[in-house]
Amino acid sequence: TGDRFTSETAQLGNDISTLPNFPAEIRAPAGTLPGVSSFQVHFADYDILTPGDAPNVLVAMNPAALKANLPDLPRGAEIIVNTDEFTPRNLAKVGYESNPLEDGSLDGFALHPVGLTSMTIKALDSLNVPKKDAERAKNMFALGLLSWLYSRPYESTLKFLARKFAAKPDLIAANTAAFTAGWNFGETTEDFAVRYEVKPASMPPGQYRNITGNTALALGLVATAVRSKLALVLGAYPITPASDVLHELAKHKRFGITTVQAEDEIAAIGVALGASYGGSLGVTSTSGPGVALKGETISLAVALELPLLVVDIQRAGPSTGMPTKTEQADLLMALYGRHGEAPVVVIAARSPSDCFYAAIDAARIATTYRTPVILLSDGYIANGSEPWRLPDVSSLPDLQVEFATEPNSPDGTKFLPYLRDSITMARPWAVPGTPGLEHRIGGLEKADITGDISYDPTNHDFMVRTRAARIEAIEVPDIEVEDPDGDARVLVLGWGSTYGPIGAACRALRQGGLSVAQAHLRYLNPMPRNLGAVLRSYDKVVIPEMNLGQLASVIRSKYLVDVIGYNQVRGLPFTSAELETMLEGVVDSNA
Amino acid sequence: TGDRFTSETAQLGNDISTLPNFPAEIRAPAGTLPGVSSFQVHFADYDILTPGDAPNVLVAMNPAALKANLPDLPRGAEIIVNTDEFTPRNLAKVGYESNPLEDGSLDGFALHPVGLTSMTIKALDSLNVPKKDAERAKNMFALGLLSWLYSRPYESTLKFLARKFAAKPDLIAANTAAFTAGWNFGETTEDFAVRYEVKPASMPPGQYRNITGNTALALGLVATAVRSKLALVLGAYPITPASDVLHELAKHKRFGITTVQAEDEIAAIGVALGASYGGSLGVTSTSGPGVALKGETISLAVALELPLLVVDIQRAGPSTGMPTKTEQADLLMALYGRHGEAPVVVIAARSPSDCFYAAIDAARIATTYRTPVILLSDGYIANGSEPWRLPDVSSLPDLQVEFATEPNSPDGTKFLPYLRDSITMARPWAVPGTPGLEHRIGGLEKADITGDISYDPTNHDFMVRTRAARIEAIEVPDIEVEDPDGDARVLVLGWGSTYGPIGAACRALRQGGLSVAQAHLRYLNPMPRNLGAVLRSYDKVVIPEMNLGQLASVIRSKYLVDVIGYNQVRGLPFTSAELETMLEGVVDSNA
Amino acid sequence: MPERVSLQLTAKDFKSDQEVRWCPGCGDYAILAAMQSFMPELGIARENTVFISGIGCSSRFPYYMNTYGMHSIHGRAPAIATGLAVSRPDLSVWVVTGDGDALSIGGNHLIHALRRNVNVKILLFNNRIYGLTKGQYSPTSELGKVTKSTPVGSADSPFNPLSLALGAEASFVARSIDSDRKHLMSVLRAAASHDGSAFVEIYQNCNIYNDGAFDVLKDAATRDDYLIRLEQGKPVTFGATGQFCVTHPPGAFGLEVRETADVAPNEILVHDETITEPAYAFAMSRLPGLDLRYTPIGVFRNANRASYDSIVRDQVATAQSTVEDPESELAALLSSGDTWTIS
Amino acid sequence: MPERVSLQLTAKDFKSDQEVRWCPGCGDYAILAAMQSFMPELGIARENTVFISGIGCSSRFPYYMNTYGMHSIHGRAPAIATGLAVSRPDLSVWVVTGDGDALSIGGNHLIHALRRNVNVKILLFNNRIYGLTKGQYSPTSELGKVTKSTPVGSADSPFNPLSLALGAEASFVARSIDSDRKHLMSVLRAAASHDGSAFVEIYQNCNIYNDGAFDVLKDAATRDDYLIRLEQGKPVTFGATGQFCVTHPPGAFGLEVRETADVAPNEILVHDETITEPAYAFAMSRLPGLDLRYTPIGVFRNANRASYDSIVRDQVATAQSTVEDPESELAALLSSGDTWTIS
Ligand SMILES: Cc1ncc(C[n+]2csc(CCOP(=O)(O)OP(=O)(O)O)c2C)c(N)n1
Ligand SMILES: Cc1ncc(C[n+]2csc(CCOP(=O)(O)OP(=O)(O)O)c2C)c(N)n1
Ligand code: SF4
Ligand code: SF4
Ligand SMILES: [Mg+2]
Ligand SMILES: [Mg+2]
Repeated sequence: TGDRFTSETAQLGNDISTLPNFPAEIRAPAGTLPGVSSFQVHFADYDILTPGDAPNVLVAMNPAALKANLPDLPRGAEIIVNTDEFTPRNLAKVGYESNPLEDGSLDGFALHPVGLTSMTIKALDSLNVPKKDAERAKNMFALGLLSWLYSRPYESTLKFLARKFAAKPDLIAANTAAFTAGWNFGETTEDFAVRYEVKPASMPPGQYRNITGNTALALGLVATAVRSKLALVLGAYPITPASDVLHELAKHKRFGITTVQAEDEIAAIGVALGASYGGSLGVTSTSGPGVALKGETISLAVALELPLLVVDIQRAGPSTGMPTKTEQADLLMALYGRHGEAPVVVIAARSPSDCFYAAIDAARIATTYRTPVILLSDGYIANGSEPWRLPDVSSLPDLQVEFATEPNSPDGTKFLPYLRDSITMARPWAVPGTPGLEHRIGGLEKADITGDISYDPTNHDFMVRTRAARIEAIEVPDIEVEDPDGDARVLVLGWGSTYGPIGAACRALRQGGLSVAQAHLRYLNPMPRNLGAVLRSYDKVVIPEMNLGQLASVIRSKYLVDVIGYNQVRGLPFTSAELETMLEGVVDSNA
Repeated sequence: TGDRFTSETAQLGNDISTLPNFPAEIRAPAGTLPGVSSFQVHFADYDILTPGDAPNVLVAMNPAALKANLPDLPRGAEIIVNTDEFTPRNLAKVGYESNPLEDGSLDGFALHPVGLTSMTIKALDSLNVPKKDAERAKNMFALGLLSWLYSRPYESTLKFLARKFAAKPDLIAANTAAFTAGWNFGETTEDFAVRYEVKPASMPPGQYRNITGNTALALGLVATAVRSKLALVLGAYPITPASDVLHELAKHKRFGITTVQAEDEIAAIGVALGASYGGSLGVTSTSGPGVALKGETISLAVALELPLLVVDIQRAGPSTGMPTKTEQADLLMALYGRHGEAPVVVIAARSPSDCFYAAIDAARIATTYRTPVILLSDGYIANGSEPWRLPDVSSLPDLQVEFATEPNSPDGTKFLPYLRDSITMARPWAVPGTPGLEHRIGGLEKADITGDISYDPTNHDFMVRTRAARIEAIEVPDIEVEDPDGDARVLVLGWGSTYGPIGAACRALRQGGLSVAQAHLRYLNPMPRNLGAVLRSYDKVVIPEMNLGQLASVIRSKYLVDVIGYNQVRGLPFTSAELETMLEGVVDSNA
Repeated sequence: MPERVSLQLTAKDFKSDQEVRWCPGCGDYAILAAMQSFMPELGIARENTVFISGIGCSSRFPYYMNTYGMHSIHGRAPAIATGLAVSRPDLSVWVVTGDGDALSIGGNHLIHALRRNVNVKILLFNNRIYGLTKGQYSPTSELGKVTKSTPVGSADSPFNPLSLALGAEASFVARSIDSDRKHLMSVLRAAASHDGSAFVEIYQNCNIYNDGAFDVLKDAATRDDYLIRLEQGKPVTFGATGQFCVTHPPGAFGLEVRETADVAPNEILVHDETITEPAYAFAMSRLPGLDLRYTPIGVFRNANRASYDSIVRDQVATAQSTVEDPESELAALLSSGDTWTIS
Repeated sequence: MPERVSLQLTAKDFKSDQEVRWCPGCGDYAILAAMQSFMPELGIARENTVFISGIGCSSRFPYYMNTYGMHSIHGRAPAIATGLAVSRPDLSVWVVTGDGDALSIGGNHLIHALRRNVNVKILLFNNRIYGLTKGQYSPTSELGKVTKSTPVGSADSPFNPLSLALGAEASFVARSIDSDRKHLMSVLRAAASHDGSAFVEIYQNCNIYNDGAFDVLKDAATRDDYLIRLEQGKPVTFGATGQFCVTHPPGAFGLEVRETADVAPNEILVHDETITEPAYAFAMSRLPGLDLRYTPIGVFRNANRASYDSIVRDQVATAQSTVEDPESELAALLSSGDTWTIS
């Protein structure tokens, strides 16, 4: 602890800016106390809606380092702490009364407690370097971890080490081993995903906190439970990058929230559906591979017409793909990934804090219209964070629902489970425990109104069309177009997490004197009534997506508009810079 | 046995044509031997490409009845035999040497062995009718069964009975109980699906047999095993209407075919994939609910780039829906029902006998291009049958494949599992057991060429586009348009089992002097190169589908053509009559 | 557990308006009748009773009970029932399933429900065949079974459902037979009063696709020598005149059937369903041979351990008790951690 | 079974070119090393050896073996391995899985593979936690486990993997520990020579999310009193000086640990893995307490019964032997049944 940087290993650790193509922002932290070993990765200072992959992380090798650097560390940054050094003694030495890793004082940051020293020593086990030198190699371990996290080159760094220590083979071995161990630790455990720090364009007066998308989404569900007075049951099976929704909700039992870690994704949605059947709000959270498994049960929920919320935090696929990287390629699965005609509502969140409102909205639709709703988020906004202006709780929508309490047949004698509300077209939510409403429902086709099993051809055709019509009829707000100059001929249409970078690109273009209009879709099914008219009112429509053009294909089919897709499937969000260049081209070519 | 029709129950059984809205075709069979109790449902004699729901079934209450009516029973008809009467003694009495229910002599028909007498007696248990009367009620049981099978009215029949026997309440009770028991037997056991007898428009010289779609599909797989010299492994979990594919293949082990009845659909496709990995042709057969469960594994197969054949015999959904009824609503799931960008080949069979060739074609594509292929059939052609002109085995395509045998790196020292064939863009099929090619594959994103795990953004983008491009690049024949008059301005585009009724409708229109063009899609992904041009060359394009317009939505998206959808989701195939009327309207309005 | 009151209900009150649609002669009728006659004595209101099933002939059961019910999808009933049970302690939740539904596609949900000890009563109608799909072999069909999908005989040896349940930590395990209403009702009674998961295997005849599968346990000629009725605290003897008994030879782990005459009374095994050590019930589950000879029926195991849902609910209740006004608690939660103000 | 030949291979030959990427200190390293040193003696060619895994840290295993391998999807390895084993008798097929992969999402495939007795060797790396996903509790975590997903403790009591396997009719069941290479190799040896499914639970330390879970079985201070080494045909004694032994009290179904000194030698349990009656191995699987005291390691059960894949292959082979020329046989099949000619 507090060892001075004598050995070249440590030197290097403290001087990594000398590394080939390593981000210039990485340098010894400002105000490093003498003898404090740590390094910090700084934030580039451009339009912060551009996430790029500008890293922002503090590696604190010990309590002193943490204490020294915390003050000038932006909120939401990553902190990797070397837990081996966070002993009561060391904490006391720098005047910490309680352990900052546990007392919640670091809530605003993304904390990764890692046993840097011990793991480095273990990594160097086989080569018999003296323990002290091994310990010093921990900076290289941290460096390897960061290199993986920010997709930095691997080979070249090792080559660089080789050159640098040509004279001292044992040091090469030690540093290489430490560096690769750090790199592999990042890849193997799914604990490390790049977190982007995003700041909204304008920040009106109010109380703010920094929040990640997954936390916001979980809090949105908590708010839903409170405002709807419904018990909320989350059935979930852990999966990156969705696990944190489960972790967060598990902390909030005091709001009548039950979390069940199920044996698999199919059980998880089954638990949620069973809870909804019982009058709770059933929710299940997962990522793409999990949704692929839930299709059959979603199809059942479509037939049962019960509320159900399915959260999909998208990650890079197909198959296992790149679990810690982001992507938007689950849209078509959300829309069509079930057998038979099984329409559901699909909505998407656009930013970390928007996850809060998207969750509430999704839950509202599910309970009001008694339908499964798929809420799409992705790794970028799920792990990314932004300042969030805290809402006034009482201003949140009233989500109270009405359960059926008595027979609904015209003559008031019978209960008809599939007799619909004339406005919402929803069937009654009649929960077990209600006397007089005993009834049976199931996945076989049901007769309209009575819900009895029916193989009647005309009834089936009617029910299939009704299930489609009732989703299509759900009220969603018109889409709003942002075109300050009012004379734009090119529209950029986006959905989900591309909102930030698209917005930044548009602002940049406008500053450059070009007009461009931006519209962003929250409701992917049903779509806003005015969307077709909006699309047709522009010369060109550009749709940037982190997939091969999934929304574009839906828009083309629905509106026969020849949209221009701009697609990148790199596991990374767009940078506003690249979007700006692309859009500039489109606008110019249209002039 | 052979009881004369004295009791009114039996009378009725022999005189059911007197029943209100019961199909006129049902009457006492021609050439009924005296004392033979049976009735036959005849075929209306119009363009037999129109399936309508014209029933064709013989109910043979005993061996005598079977013997008497078999001669004039069209091939492929249903035969419901009362197994209780097929005792050795009764068989001998009418001169059967072997039991026709077992000796395969009824192969050309759809045989349903049912214990009509015993079940009727059991059904009447509670009401204490004399055993003899109870026995006689078996005709009503059969009638109830048929009524369910052909969606005949239920209530009105019972009312009719009530009126008819107003004088004899006990007979009402007995007949009603027997009738409903028969009806319920049909609904409860998934053994009864309407089978349509379909005859091709032209029947060129050759040797024919009658065949159902599921049998043809299974035989196509047998032919594939023979012509490819590959072992074929079917992993399947029973489900209506796909189970018969498993049943049929289980009979043909002699061709090196292994069938594994797995614990569920996920295991079933896992078994198939494991077999393909080992160098066999892995196949899994199921229906919609099963495909919904297989999505995650299909996504893995996309990443592994191994051959895999997924057969989906579609049935009416969503959820359990109407298992014995037909539908075409799994198309979008087949195309998009997986997480991430996970493109697969999708092809559809158009008629019972076409299932044979579609299966061979699907297998050929899977093995040649090392990709999952989803083959779509549906309950209508799966259970329906038609005369099939037997192919000359040697004329079937040569399906032999080449396994990798040695290192493929330029310098010939290493094996590169993701180094592609320049023409097919397929990676080598290197099966365990091959020395020198040991390698590891998995669902994580892989580096191009080496197949090593890679989180590199550029590589991921490249691999995603490559997986899409290699499917898009698969050679499929141009779509052919049938327009004998050559001046049609309206095109009818179909896919799958609608081929028969659409064809009949078009022929009828032409006979009526109207011109209409017909094109039918086998390849739904990738689509024929010339399709766009073909579609644009007509004033109007009509797409009839047994769903809410799934192909139509894909066509609109791909080609921006404003097609006209004609949709029915009744669990029944189209009748040519209704299509004729509809098309006539379109053609006229276009004139 | 849902409250029990004395309601003047009869079996008829538990019959739904749907007519029963199994094949004439199906064993499911008898089970349905037994359940309908048992329900009134259970004293739980109809509206507080829920039957959840998967897919299969047996899974049609809920339609015929005049209670709440869900005919869900194949194999998933235990998962759905878990979600209901964990959120609704006031309900009596029953799962009706088949040998394919529970042990084939639904195997994972079954073993996890038993491991967690969720408060649901699981009734497995075991006809050793897939009835609904026309008679393929099931995970309880005997090895070598010839069916449509196995023309030369099946290659998988079956599960012993009770052994599997015990291996999965089941706290209540029992077996009964469709044809013995009195016994079936006694087992249902025991299951209903068990706090936690109750697993009940019911041998059920499918007279269409696997007729007579259990005849040796029913025919007067054989049943006495094949069937062993377990009764709590009673020596395990059987046979028309009790001429056979079950013993546990010293040193052995399995059980043995002997002639009562040759055995000292104190050597005869005395049945105790409450033994916490599952090895006893496990040994009992292994007694029958492939020919069903020596098939014990009754309650094998009935052990107490906290149910999953009660633990989960206690955790939630404890947490909730600390909250006075959810709205302000929510406001506090939202503004927790590190916040700042922009004015 | 794949043929065994003597190949002059060493552990190095089984190391792949991929560098091993587990956390430094992870127990998986030791298991990998043990496997790599065991492989040469097995005498099966590298190209005839296949490792199939699911998803999890443990499931990265195949990448590091210079054999054929597939890193598949979560929980499905046993199903995929079944397809491979049934079609390729010439291969030695191993499944590597974790406690979540095998017992949570993969539970159904596991129990069915064991029931069928498919010829695959299943190695379950049990670290009693979800490692890859950052440390949620697993189906083998102790009741009340506090993790990210259970801040006030888990509510489900765990599976006993060996009991579950035995309840699922497993023919071979064993347990070993990552840290004891010699023992681990001996168990791998036994598993490899078993014809049919072999289920091996390997206690594995996750030093990041569940560090020290098995320390009592490793620390010099405790291990002698906690660990019981089962050896075929040997009396079951343990402790530094063999001062403890296992007995099977008459009348009891479970086992008991006593001071060797107080027990007559002939009363000490003699281990026999070959007992066909699974109740013995089951009782043995129940011996350890929640604190891992009295944890037997070694082969619990090793019984012979025909493997699923051998039966299936025999059926196919027998059928195939009747066919001379497949093409003409195919022609015959196509034209079978009722045909007619149109000329
Ligand atoms: C996902 C899915 N797979 C398969 C089926 C077809 N299926 C319905 S019930 C059943 C098995 C029925 O057997 P069992 O559970 O024993 O019930 P039984 O009919 O014998 O009472 C099968 C395979 C289905 N409905 N859904
Ligand atoms: C379908 C699916 N669901 C969930 C996940 C996330 N996931 C990957 S591994 C794992 C569990 C890992 O635990 P275990 O099997 O014990 O392996 P370990 O990492 O502990 O070795 C989970 C939940 C996934 N990859 N796929
Ligand atoms: S098929 Fe068998 S199980 Fe199903 S209803 Fe008929 S008799 Fe009962
Ligand atoms: S997380 Fe645990 S199990 Fe996974 S590699 Fe690290 S130490 Fe091993
Ligand atoms: Mg069954
Ligand atoms: Mg684990």
